[in-house]
Amino acid sequence: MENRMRLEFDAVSVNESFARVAVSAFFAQLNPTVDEIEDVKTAVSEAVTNSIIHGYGEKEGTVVVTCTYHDKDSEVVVIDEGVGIADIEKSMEPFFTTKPELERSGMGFAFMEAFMDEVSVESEPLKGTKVTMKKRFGERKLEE
Amino acid sequence: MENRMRLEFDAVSVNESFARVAVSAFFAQLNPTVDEIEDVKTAVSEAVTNSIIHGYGEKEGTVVVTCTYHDKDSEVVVIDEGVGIADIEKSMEPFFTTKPELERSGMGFAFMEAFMDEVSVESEPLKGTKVTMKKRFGERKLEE
Amino acid sequence: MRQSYQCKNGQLIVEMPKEIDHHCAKELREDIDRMIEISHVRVLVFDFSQTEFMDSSGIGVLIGRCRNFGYSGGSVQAVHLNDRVKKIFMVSGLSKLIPIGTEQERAGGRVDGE
Amino acid sequence: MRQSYQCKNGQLIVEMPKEIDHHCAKELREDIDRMIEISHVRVLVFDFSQTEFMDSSGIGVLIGRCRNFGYSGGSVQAVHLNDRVKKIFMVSGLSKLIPIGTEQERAGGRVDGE
Ligand SMILES: Nc1ncnc2c1ncn2[C@@H]1O[C@H](COP(=O)(O)OP(=O)(O)O)[C@@H](O)[C@H]1O
Ligand SMILES: Nc1ncnc2c1ncn2[C@@H]1O[C@H](COP(=O)(O)OP(=O)(O)O)[C@@H](O)[C@H]1O
Repeated sequence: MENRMRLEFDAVSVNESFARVAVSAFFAQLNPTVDEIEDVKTAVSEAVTNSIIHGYGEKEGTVVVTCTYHDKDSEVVVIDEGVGIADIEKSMEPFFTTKPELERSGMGFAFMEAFMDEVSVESEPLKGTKVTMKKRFGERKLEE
Repeated sequence: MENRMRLEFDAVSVNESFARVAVSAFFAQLNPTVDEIEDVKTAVSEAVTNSIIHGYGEKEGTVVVTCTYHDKDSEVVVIDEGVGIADIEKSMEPFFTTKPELERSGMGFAFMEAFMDEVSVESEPLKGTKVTMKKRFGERKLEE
Repeated sequence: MRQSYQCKNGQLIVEMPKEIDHHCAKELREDIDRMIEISHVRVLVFDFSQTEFMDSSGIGVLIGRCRNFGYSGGSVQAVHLNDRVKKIFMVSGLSKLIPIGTEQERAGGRVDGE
Repeated sequence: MRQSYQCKNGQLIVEMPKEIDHHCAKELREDIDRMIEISHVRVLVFDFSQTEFMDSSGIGVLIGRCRNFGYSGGSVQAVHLNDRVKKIFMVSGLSKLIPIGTEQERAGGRVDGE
């Protein structure tokens, strides 16, 4: 089974929870475990929050989230057209943050990596950032 | 307060319930009553189902749902690029359906009109259909 | 999502799904018709105790079953509707076609209203 | 969404929100700091019994409070974590910084672990 959806919304913090719910409602079609769906929610929350805080610096902008699945293989892509990241490798180090004044923990990318199977980041300064995350949901018995 | 989102998904029936959840998660930001949110869910379900069944004839296609609000005024637009409607007025009559063989009740537009404050339909044969629905959520006390 | 059916005293009680929309309509329709065919009942009861959502696709399923079942002289009822499903019954006029079981009948477990 | 606070025996118990993310982080941070300032407590307890979701923004809030509160010689604890929040504590290493109250302490209503 295959399916896809694309979600576009204003880069405002109230939409962080909306994005989580929409993405988890979509992947609910795969009959995931609670833990699997919470993993995806957390990862989506990290990427969307980053676009809002870092990408757009809490100014106006649009965040795009696309979700697709093919059988049990899911993919989530989060895109912004914000400031971009100059040094992707450094930004992905745990505890690295450019906004300590906002009490950011620098754990965002670490969480995405911990909760998804694969995370890749493409970014260009002043162009924006694209985070691609993959997760394979476990095979489960069909509910009766 | 203002906000907007745009949702695009494959025209398959499994996405009907996904669309309902996504739309209601978005408008949950307005702190609506359960009844208000159920009204919107029903109306969205009708319009999305119509795009899938009638617009695309259960064949491939993409449905677009946009939601916006400005304070308590919400708007939902459902768009398909399907077969379109030749006689909009007739199609909006209660019990009118072109798919009686699918046991359609012909109540879809009647439900949209019953549950939303305003419904308008634009359509062109072979181009597609755009349904615009508005609802003003009641003023409620903030939860403590 | 398979439906649950209960057949006793000439009544077929169909437990309706959590969400009744176009997505589940076809399977639901076929399932109910198959059960009616094999169970030779004269009273058909739709039990909505699990149902949280229903749109006009559900109306289509109900009207269709009523029509078929009515032909063969059977009677139809709906029980355990929450407020939302009740509203859908009212707005659609379905409540004129299918009597809604009362609290008393529910409490007593009797749903055929006779 | 306002937080609930309880102050007794030198302990400040902060009831954490249902969802802890960037959206609520600023207000949560300011609220907790204000309460710490006015209540002169030496033990700070984060109560997660209502919390269903927390991401790394929540980690930032907790680390920040620990740091500030630690300076003034106070101790910090977390109680009533569901499995998800516990996982977040483990994965982030937060569990090394903030001791998690045990079942026994929860049952006895004692959360300061002394
Ligand atoms: N979408 C983005 N746009 C621009 N910069 C980003 C984006 N996402 C992450 N970054 C950069 O990477 C750093 C590390 O991100 P992350 O690990 O999520 O931690 P945090 O959000 O706590 O800073 C951020 O501080 C920021 O400099
Ligand atoms: N998106 C659409 N594209 C094409 N035709 C449509 C669309 N929506 C509605 N229609 C037409 O309008 C008729 C009435 O729609 P509706 O009131 O929803 O009832 P039903 O879906 O039960 O047929 C449909 O049978 C169809 O012919």
